[in-house]
This record gives sequence, structure tokens and C-alpha cells, in this order.
Amino acid sequence: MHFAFSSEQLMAAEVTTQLLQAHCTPALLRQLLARDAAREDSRWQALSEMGLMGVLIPTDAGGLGLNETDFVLLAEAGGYAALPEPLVEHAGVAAPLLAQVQPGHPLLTAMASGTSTLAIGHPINPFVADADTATALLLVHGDTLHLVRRDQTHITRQPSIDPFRRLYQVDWRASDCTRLDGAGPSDALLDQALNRGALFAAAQCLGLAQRSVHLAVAYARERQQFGKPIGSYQAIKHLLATAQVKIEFARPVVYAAAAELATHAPHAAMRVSHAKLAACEAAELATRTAIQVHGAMGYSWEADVHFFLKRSLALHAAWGSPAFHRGRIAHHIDGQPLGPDHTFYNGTGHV
Amino acid sequence: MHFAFSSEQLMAAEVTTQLLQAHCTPALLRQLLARDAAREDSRWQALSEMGLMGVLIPTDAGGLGLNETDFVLLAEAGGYAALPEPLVEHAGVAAPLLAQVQPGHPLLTAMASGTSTLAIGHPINPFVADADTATALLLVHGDTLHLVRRDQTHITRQPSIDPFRRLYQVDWRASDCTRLDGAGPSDALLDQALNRGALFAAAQCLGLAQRSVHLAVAYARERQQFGKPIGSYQAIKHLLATAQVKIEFARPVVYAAAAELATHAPHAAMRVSHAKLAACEAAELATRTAIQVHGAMGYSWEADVHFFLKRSLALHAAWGSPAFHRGRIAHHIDGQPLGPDHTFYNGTGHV
Amino acid sequence: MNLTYTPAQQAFRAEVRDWLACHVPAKRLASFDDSRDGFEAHRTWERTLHAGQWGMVTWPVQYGGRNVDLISWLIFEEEYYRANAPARVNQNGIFLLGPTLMEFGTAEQKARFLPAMAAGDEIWSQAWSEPQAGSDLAAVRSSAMREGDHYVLNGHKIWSTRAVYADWAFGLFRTELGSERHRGLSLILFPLTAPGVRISPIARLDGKPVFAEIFLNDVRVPVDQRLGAEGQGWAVCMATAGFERGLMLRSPARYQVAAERLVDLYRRHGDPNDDVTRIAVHRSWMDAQAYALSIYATASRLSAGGTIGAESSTNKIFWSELDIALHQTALAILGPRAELLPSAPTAHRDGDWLEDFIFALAGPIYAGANEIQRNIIAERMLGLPR
Amino acid sequence: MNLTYTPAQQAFRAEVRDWLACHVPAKRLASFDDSRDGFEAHRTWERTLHAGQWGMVTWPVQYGGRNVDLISWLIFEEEYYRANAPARVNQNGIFLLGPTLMEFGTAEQKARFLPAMAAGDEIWSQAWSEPQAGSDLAAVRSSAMREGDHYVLNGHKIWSTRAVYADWAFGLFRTELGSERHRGLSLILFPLTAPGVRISPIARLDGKPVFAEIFLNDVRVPVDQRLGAEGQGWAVCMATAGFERGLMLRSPARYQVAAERLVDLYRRHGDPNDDVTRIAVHRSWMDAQAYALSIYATASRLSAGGTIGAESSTNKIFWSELDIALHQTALAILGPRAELLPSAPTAHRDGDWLEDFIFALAGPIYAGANEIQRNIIAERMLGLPR
Repeated sequence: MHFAFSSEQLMAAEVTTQLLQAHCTPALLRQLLARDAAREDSRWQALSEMGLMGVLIPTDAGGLGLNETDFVLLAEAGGYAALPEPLVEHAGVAAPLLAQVQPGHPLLTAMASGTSTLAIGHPINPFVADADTATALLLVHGDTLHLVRRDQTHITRQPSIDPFRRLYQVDWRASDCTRLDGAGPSDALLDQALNRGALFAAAQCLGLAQRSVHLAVAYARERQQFGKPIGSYQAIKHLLATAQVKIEFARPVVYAAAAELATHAPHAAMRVSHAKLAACEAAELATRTAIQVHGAMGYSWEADVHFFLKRSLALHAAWGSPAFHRGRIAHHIDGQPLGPDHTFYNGTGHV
Repeated sequence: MHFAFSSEQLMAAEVTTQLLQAHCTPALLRQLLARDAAREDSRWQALSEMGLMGVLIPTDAGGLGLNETDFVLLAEAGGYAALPEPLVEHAGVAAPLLAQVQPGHPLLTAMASGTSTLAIGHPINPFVADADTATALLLVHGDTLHLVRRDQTHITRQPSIDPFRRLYQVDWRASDCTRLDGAGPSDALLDQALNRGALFAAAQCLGLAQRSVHLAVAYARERQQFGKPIGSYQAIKHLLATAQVKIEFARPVVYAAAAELATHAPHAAMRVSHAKLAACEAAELATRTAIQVHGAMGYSWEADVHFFLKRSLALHAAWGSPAFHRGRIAHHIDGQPLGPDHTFYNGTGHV
Repeated sequence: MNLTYTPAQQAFRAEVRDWLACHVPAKRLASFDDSRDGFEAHRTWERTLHAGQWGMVTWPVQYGGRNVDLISWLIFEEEYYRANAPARVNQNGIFLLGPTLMEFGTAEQKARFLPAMAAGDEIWSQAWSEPQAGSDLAAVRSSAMREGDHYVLNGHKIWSTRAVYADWAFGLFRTELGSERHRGLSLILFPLTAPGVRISPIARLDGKPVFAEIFLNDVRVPVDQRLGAEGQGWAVCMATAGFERGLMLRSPARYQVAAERLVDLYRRHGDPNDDVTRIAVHRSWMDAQAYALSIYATASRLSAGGTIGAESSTNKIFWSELDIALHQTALAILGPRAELLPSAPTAHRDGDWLEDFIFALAGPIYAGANEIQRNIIAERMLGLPR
Repeated sequence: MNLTYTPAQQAFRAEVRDWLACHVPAKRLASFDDSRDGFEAHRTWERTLHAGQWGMVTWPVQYGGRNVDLISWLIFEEEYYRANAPARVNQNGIFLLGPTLMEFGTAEQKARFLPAMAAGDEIWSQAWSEPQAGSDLAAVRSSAMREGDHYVLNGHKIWSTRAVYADWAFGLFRTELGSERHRGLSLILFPLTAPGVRISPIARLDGKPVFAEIFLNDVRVPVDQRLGAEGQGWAVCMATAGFERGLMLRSPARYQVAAERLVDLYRRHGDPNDDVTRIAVHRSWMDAQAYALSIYATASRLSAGGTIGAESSTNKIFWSELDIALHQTALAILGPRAELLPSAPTAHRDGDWLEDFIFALAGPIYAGANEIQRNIIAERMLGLPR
């Protein structure tokens, strides 16, 4: 029992955070919007060169062959930066799904290097994110999985309040040529993909929440009213402290979910749902608190905090609505032993 | 349309409040406990002499022949003082029920003068409050109402966390002699009694809530920490302001419920349920906030605030649990027109 | 206490309803914040209202009103929101400055400004905040120095709603050189077209330019455009703010109609297994009712000669929190489609829930941040030490 | 990261479980706050635990422990709460003073106090607060003036849990005449039986005397009963408080067992139409899980040589709010019977929900009010200005 990341994992997260601190500033986000560009290629390349695209791709296919525990902090860093590019959907969800179905699929190598992007159309989500910049799309038809080239689809943009969300309705035709035959029933594979999607959405929400608190703290230290920084008022302090408490008790749930998903613990799905709920709540509270602390400025386009609010809003019902995830929790509570010896998988039941 | 009390109603409430301020102080409550007495007879007499016992009893029977709007502020004043005597159950619920069934019943005159007390065993409550000091009890058997002398029952005390709640399990035998025959089906009468019970419980909760805030304000003005009164800290201010907001938006609901019950508005039951929910929430928040503001002192027997906490706790599920009242609200929302022209009974639908 | 409408009030409601049924534009007007066209379309609507004598029903007839009581105003608002009539582009005028003029204005000022306000001929913007004076409104630095029978305005106002297209603005200025905090301030009305006024739009967090900065550079206005006594601006402004928060800023009908639509949205699109959302729908409806009842009580008290005190601060907290909770619940019902902009081809067509949610987020901030309101409640209503 | 127990940890759990199954008294002990008998029955239980070497499993063997890591301590606690074993009457000693002694005590002090603590021979009380020093702990006035190789204690401590029957107490005293605030304080251990000590019980809001005042009048204690350097009491005390809040004050198992029982209570007595309560039950269970996970993470970090910082304040807020919400939910399930005391003939017999609710109400107050914890989080964790 050791509930902590390895120094390698922490180092990778730190390097990613630093890279994004330099290459994914709010000023750069605004430039991207001004250019109306789908993504910042240099940033994508920098992330790819770090190996991030291949974390969950087997080493045989040019990836790092690691697991969800290795990816979760990277997704969190992406949230902290409000990263526009589809790091999470491509490398965190689409890649491991394709690798599970066809571990030797030739696309995986190009995916690991970041030269090809794979989008995923999971039945839980009505739209496909970043379909426009994808080389190919993983799509579902009935109970079969399909790999479809971008030019085999017709896509329609569905603009979101989050200007960096690139959602598309995808029209396409399933055929024997597009069908992916591989190991296991698609139901189980899609459940696992859903869990990864929800887990990494939760991780992003943690990052969004923490960044929002940090932005608000920075503002509250500077902004003066009634002759002192607003951050010296107890009302502001307590708002931010309350948001931080929410974050602190969402974080271990997200990390445990990553570890349990990686080890196929039987209750991993329950934990993922708990993580998604807790992290979404933390992001909701923290982003709203940050806007409140910024006052009128927080309600303006000028302050950066709205980028985080909008992403939080978008992720709220992505990869399963709160009602869906609450349903999975209720199912666990109704059917599983609950005592303190059952917090982890090999609790007393397995002594 | 005039949503305000008459000057007579306000005057009666003011006089009652002043009487209780003198005759129902926390110090007197503590003396009552020390004596282990059921009630303070002199206080009961003083309230009776003001005519409070007969507010809802017809003038023919020696009462004032008034209605729920006239009684609601008196119930609130009782909550503000944490009054131990059964003013509300006797004069607010039992009396008008008996008067509805048998307007000429001889007991009514003695009830109006306060020389006899009537307790009520309503099916929604598992116990009968103040059965020990009652001359008689109004009880239900099947679909019949019964008036039973105290000595025809066997009662068992059920101690409550609120030391002034005198709850009893009542064992008795229904007979033709005890049966009260009168106008209307007992279902409708019992519904009305339930509504009065819930309404006046709500009114008491308003009083409990406001008193709790006042006690906390008084303490916070005196108690010094870090060199200034704790009431000058924003954290304390905002806790109490938040409780006060809850009170302010429960109060008009309680008052509207009283007026609508008095005029038999078709949605009166819904409003009573709303009032009960809102006032219980306000009392819960205000009593808890008051304890927190008092710090360790608030957690002690020394400070008076616990009397109000315990009464609030006791009234929470009395006269219908929150789930019961939420169910009535849901029923209304599902079946009735809801727009702003339907706030009151003769809204646009009746233009 | 009487919670039924009089026959006259019922007749009034019927008249409002009939008139609105005939006059409310079938097609929704373009936003008055996005374009001059949208703004002018709303001005035209104000003129239509005025032609029907509905501009501000509580005002005396001579100023364009109907001299009815506040209960009738609430009935008007109920019907107005029921009819989904256009938003009031002149709300800063009719709901905020208007009542202040009525209380503090001279006869000449009332005659000069109120009819034009009711007619939509002069659309008003507010100019309260300055870059360093947000929650700390008394930190105002803009000045109005007396030169003969004029004031010369200089300074920088910010977060002025409507100012991009409006005709006039009112704001606090220092009329006493070197005065500090609440002293030496005066409330001054000035045309946004005056020489020396420069308007610079500010975008809301969704990019829409709903605010503006107002830069004032030697703007000359006659002394009779000061409202209230010189140096008494703070008191006038507090009365305005109190009235705003206490009654007129947000009609309860607004939330009741929204709650009714929310119930309907849940019926049609809600997940029957989603307990949390169903509970939130019911709570929003109850809170909207509670708010309406509270406002009816306030209106009854005012009609009987009462005044609005610090409890107006409780209103502002309540409706702003209700507004957010209500719209957040709507987004929860819409699920993964909640994030879609109206321009999305597959966006739901069930009302502007996302836009209204964004709008609601401003509620706890403007008209005095809720933190300031809680201070006011604690200090003035409860008597806690400053 | 590895979220599975080692075979050794599993074996440890089995050993704890087996031992508790054989030794936990079948009949619940009387409260240690209500009577000397109840107190002594709990002391006897402490001795039983000590005989089994379970007094404080993380301590070195020489002090009565088993020298196991914090994960094993958590396992011990899990089994302890599962088994419904008696509350630890010496919790002020083993969870609060013990770790402080381990960090700041001399070898002699550890040898003198820890074994007697583990054995239950000396039961400890805390003496932090004074009438004017609650949240403002640095306002302590009680003094300990040096006279040769003794201190002479004078002053008035309050809200001392367990002090009515306990043997020893530890508290902050001014050892420097005229010192102010955090300076000049020392942490001193003193026997409650010493001449000049007078104990006066204080009743909790339900009338139970769970606290006491301690009056000290020229109480002489040897200098070697000072813990840490003279004048460094504040730093020692803050370390103690941080450790308390961060880890040991409230075992997650406590809430997990309560949440499990709550689920069971709802299954048996819950109203299936009561959505709000069902949601609250699920939330309590999730929050108890989250708290457990957080503590496992803290224990893992400490085991790897990390330290506890200001984030311990987040713990205290979380568990105290969880505790109230959980018990309030239980009372909602019990409905109109929730208010009944255990002495009521028809009271439910499903656990001490009411008593535990009352206990939970103290959570946001003691060990540093939650308002103080939020200040600490804001200032030390987030860096907001004082």
C-alpha cells in the first residue's frame, strides 16, 4: 500500500506543467482564437516530443506502454492550462482503445509520435471532439467498432460556449472495410473507454479548479478596495479556502481511480464515477468563486478566468452526466460491501 | 391585495412578545427544568388572560372567533421565546378542530379561558404532546374522531432531546361514548388540522431562527478575540447575514400560508408545506450558525442557544416530515398552473 | 391582510394582457447590446409601450404613467414576463434613475427628464463604478468642478451597462476638491453625446460588448443637471441603490416565468432517474414563489407608507443565488447539449438557458457584490460592529 | 502507486480482527464522561489493549507499541471501528501528546510518559483554552514562573475534555513574565492531582459534563515536565495541533463505519420517496470514502518522509462538515422519532444517532474553529495577505 506517485511520474507532470506554462499561456490562447486556428501545431509537437501521445500506447507500437496512473497528472496539467489540443481524447482515450482492439494497428505508431490524431465518437457523448483535425475517427455502429478516415465522414461543427471545444456531429457509413475486428466484446471495451474519458475529464477538472483558485489568489493579492488588497478580507479568504477544500478531497479520489483503473480493480468504475462527480463539483465551485473574487473584471472577457469556467461547464456532462455517474455510485452502494476494510480491493474480504 | 398584518394583529403580537420577554426568559426556563415541572402556571394564566387561548374559538363559545392570520404571529412569538407550554397545539390546532366538529361543545369555553387544556393525537405524529397536563385528548380511531378524558387513557412519557417537549404514547380504547360526531368527514378535518399544525410549527421555527440570530449577534458584539469583538470579523458577519437571508425568505411564505389557510384558498396546503420546509431550513441554519458563533460556549449548557436548537430539531419532523411536505409541493407542481399570474388564488385564471 | 386582487386590479391585469397580446412583437428583437439596430428596435418598443401609456405605470399621468399602485406594477410585470415581451432597454432609467428623480428631483428636473424617459426618447446608462471604485464605491475620483453655472466633468467610469448606444448617463462625481470617501460627492446627469465624452466598449466573458468605459474630458454640463444637493450625492446614490435592490431591479415575475419554463423543460427533457435535478427544479420554483411573496409584502408595506431599509440587501442575495441555481438546473437537464451555442445546428431550441446562465453569473457581482450586501445586512440590519 | 495491501498488512489486519473479536466487551461500556465507573471501565479496556500490545501500534516496542507504519495504524483503526470497540479514553494522550512527545520530548521524558500512556496508567486531558483564549489561543494568560528547578503554575483553563477524571494534563503557560502573544509560552505537563489544582465540570448542551475548567493556584511542577525548550511552547503546540488535525484526530474508519450504518439505516427505515435523504446518504458515503483516500495519501507521504503542512486544516473542515451532514441525514431517516432520547421506551434501537449528532456539532468548533482553519488555508496554503 503506497498511495503516492513515483518520482518519475511527478517529474513528467512537472515538465509538462512547465512546458504548458510557457507554451499555453492565456495570451497564447487569445492569439489562437484571434487566428481562428484549430490548434497550435508547435505546442502539439512539443507535447508529442515529450512522448505524451504515446503514454498509453504499447512499446511495440512506439509508445511508452504506461498506464492510467502515468497519464492522470498529465491530464490534470492540461486542465490547469486549459489546453485546447486534444491531448486527452487522443492519447488518453482513443489510443488505448485502439491499442486494446488491435495492438499492432499501424496507425498507433503515427499516433504515438503525434503525427496522426485519432478522434473518438463514444456513444455516451452526442458529438465527436476535434474531428476536424483528426486523421481518423474511432466510431461505433451497433455493437461494432469502426476506424474511419476523416475524409470518409461528413462533419458539422457544433459551436460550444468553450471556444476551444471543437465538437462535431459526424455523419458516416459503417462498412466491413471500416470495421475493426479484435479482442473482446465492444461493450466491455467501450466501458473502459468511458472510464478513461470520465477519469481524465475529472483530472482536467482538478486542474481547472486549481488554476481558477490560483488566478483568483493572484488577483486578490493585487486588487485594492477600501485601502487594502481584497485578499486580506476574510470573506474572500473563506470563499477561496472553501474552494480549496473541495479540490483537496476530489484529488485523492481522482488519483485512486487512475490507479484502480490501471489495475482493473473491480470497483474501478464506481471510483471513476466518484472522481468525475467530485472533480466536476470542485471545478464548478472554484471557477465560480474565481469569477466572484474577480468582481466585474471576472465577468469580462479581459480576465482569463472565463476560459476555465467554460471548460468546466463543457466537461460537466461530457463522458457521462452527473446523473449517470450518481447512478453507478448508487448501484455500488446497493450491491457491494461498504465497510472501511473495503476501501481498496484486497481489503479484509481477501485476507 | 394587501400583504401585511393589521395594526391590531401587530399589536397583539407585540404584547405577546413583551409578555414572553418578561415571563419566558431563559433563566425562567432553567428554573422550570430545575423544578422538573410540566408547565409554569402563572405564565399559562397570563397568556390566557390576554385571550390567546381563544383566538381560534368561536365567539359563541367564549373565544375571539379569529383566524390563522391572527394566530400566526403569536406562534412565532412562542418560538422566539422557546415557550414550553402548549399554546400552539392547544389553541392553534386542537381548539379549532374541536370547534369545527362541534361548535357548541362545552369544553370550548373552558379551553378559551385556559382553564382546560386539550391535547391532540394526530395520525401524522407518533406521539401526543403535553398529554399529561391535558384535561382531555382529541384522538383518532379509524375514520372517527374521539374526545377522551385524560383519565380514560394510559400515557407513557417519551423523553425528547428538547427538555420542554412532553411527548407521550397514548393507550386508550375508542367507544361510542368517546366518539365525536359532527360536520364533515374526518379526513378533511384532519387535513386542516395537519395544515394548522404544520403552519404554526413553521411560525415557531421562524421565531426560533430569529431568536438564535439575535442571541448570536448579542454574543458576537461582546465576545472579544484577537483584540476586537468577534462580530466585527467578516466571517461571523457573513454567517449571520446568510442565516438572516434564509429567515427573510421563509417569513412571507409562512404569512401567506396563514392568510390562505384562513380563506380556504385551494393551494393553501401547498403553501403550508412550502412554509414548513422553508421555516425549518431557516431554523436549522440559524440555530447551527448561532452555536458556531458562540464557539465552545455555544456547545455548553451555559449558553441559552441550545434551547432553540433542540426545539428546532424537535419541530423538524413534527406535523409532517420534510419528505411529506416536499411530496405535496411536487404534487402541486405536477398538476397546477404555475405562472406568475397564479401566485395567489384569484390570479389571471379568474380575471 | 388580503391576498386576493381587487376587481380593479383584475381588470388592470386583463387590460395589460390584452394590450400585450396585440403589441408584443411576434419575432424576438435582436439584442440591444449587440448592435445599434437591436438597440433602436428596443427603443421603438419603448415608444410603442409609451403610446399605450405602459412605459412606467406607477408614474403620474403627466410623466407618461397611469398613477397606479405598486401592486399593479407587479401585475404589469407579471403579464409582461408572461407575454415574453422585449427586455427593457431603458431599465437604468425607469427603474433606477426614475424613482430617484421622483424623490430627489426638482419639479423642473422631473418635467425635463421623466417624460422623455418614459417615452424612450432618452435611454439611460449608469456610470457608478470607476477602475479603483468597484465594491468600494466611495473611492470615486471623477470630478465635477463648478465653473459658473456649469460643472466640468473629468474622469473615467467603467462597467456602464447600455452606455455604448444610450443617450444619457448618471453618475457620482466629486464636486468638492480634495474631499474624501463619501463626502463631497454629487449625482450628476450628463448626455453621452456631449463633447469630451468618449465611450469604449467592454466585452462580457462570452465576448458580447454589454458594458462600456466612459472617459470624460472637460465635459461641461449645466448645474441643474445635478440631482439632489451639492455634496449629497452619496445619500442620493444609496437611496437609489436601496430602491433598486429592494424592489425594482428584478421583478419576481422574471424568476417565476423562468421557473415555470424550467418545470416544463424538466417534464420534456429531464431524466426521470435524476433525483438531484428534480429536487433542484422544485426548489427553484419554491424560491421564485418565496421571492414573489416577499416582494408583494414589500410593495404592500411601501403602499402603506413604509420605507425600504437594509433588508433590500437580502433581496439581492436571494434573487442572484436563485437565478444562478435555476439556470444551472436547466443546464443540468440539457446535459451534454447545454454547452452548445444557439448557432449550433443541433442546439436545443428550448429557450436561452445558456445565455441566461451567463447573465445570471453577474448577479452576485453587480449592484453591489453580495459580499458587500452581507456586510450591510450584518452591520445595518443586525447591528454587528463595523 | 500501489493500492493493495501487502501480505504483511493483510496478516496484520487478520491479527487485529481476531484479537478484537476475542476481547471487545460484549456489552457497551458506560460513557467515560458520565461517571468515574465508566471512566475506569475504559481505563481497564486500555489496559487490555496494552496487554495485547495494541495501545498505540505505531510506537516503538519499548514504549508499548509494535513499531508498525501508519498504513498499519489505519488498518488497526479500521478494524477497531468495525468491531465497535470502546472509544479511546486516552485519545488526548495517545493521538495528541504522544506524537508531540515523540518529536519534542527528551529520552527521559519519552521513557517516563509514553509507556504509562500506552498502558492506560496515566490518562491525559488537554488544557489549551482559557476564558479569553479560544480561537485566539495566543491570548493565553496562565503563567508558569520558574522557581529553582520547579515551575509554579497559576491560571484558569477551560473546555478541557476528560479533565474531570483524568490523571494528567498538558497546556500552554507563560514562562516569561510580561511576554505577549506567541512569545514566552511553554508547553507544560502537570498532574491533575497536584496540590492547588481544582477541577470544575462544565456541561455540554445536552447536560453531560464532558468538559471541565481547571483552576491552578500555585501548582508546583518540576522543570523537566516542560516539553520542548522554554519559550518555544507555541511552535510545539502548533506542531501538535497540525498533527492532530492532519491525521490522528479523526480516523477515516470512524466515518466509513458510520456511513455504512447510515446506508443500512436507510435500507431498513428510509422512505423510498424521500429523494433528498437518499441523495444525502450516498453523499455521506462518498465523502467518507474521499476522506479515507485522503488520509491514506497523507499516511503514504508521511511514511516516505514527508511532513504535514497547512493542508491539515482542510481535513478538519472536511470531516467536521461530513460528520454533521451524516448524522443529520440519519435523523432525517428516523423522522419524528429522531428527537427521542435513548431513555424513551419507543426510541429506535438503531445506534446512537442523536447523541452522535450532538457530538458532531462540536466538530466545527474544537481543535481550532473552522473559521480559523479557513484563515490558515487562505494565508498559509494559498498565500493571501494577513
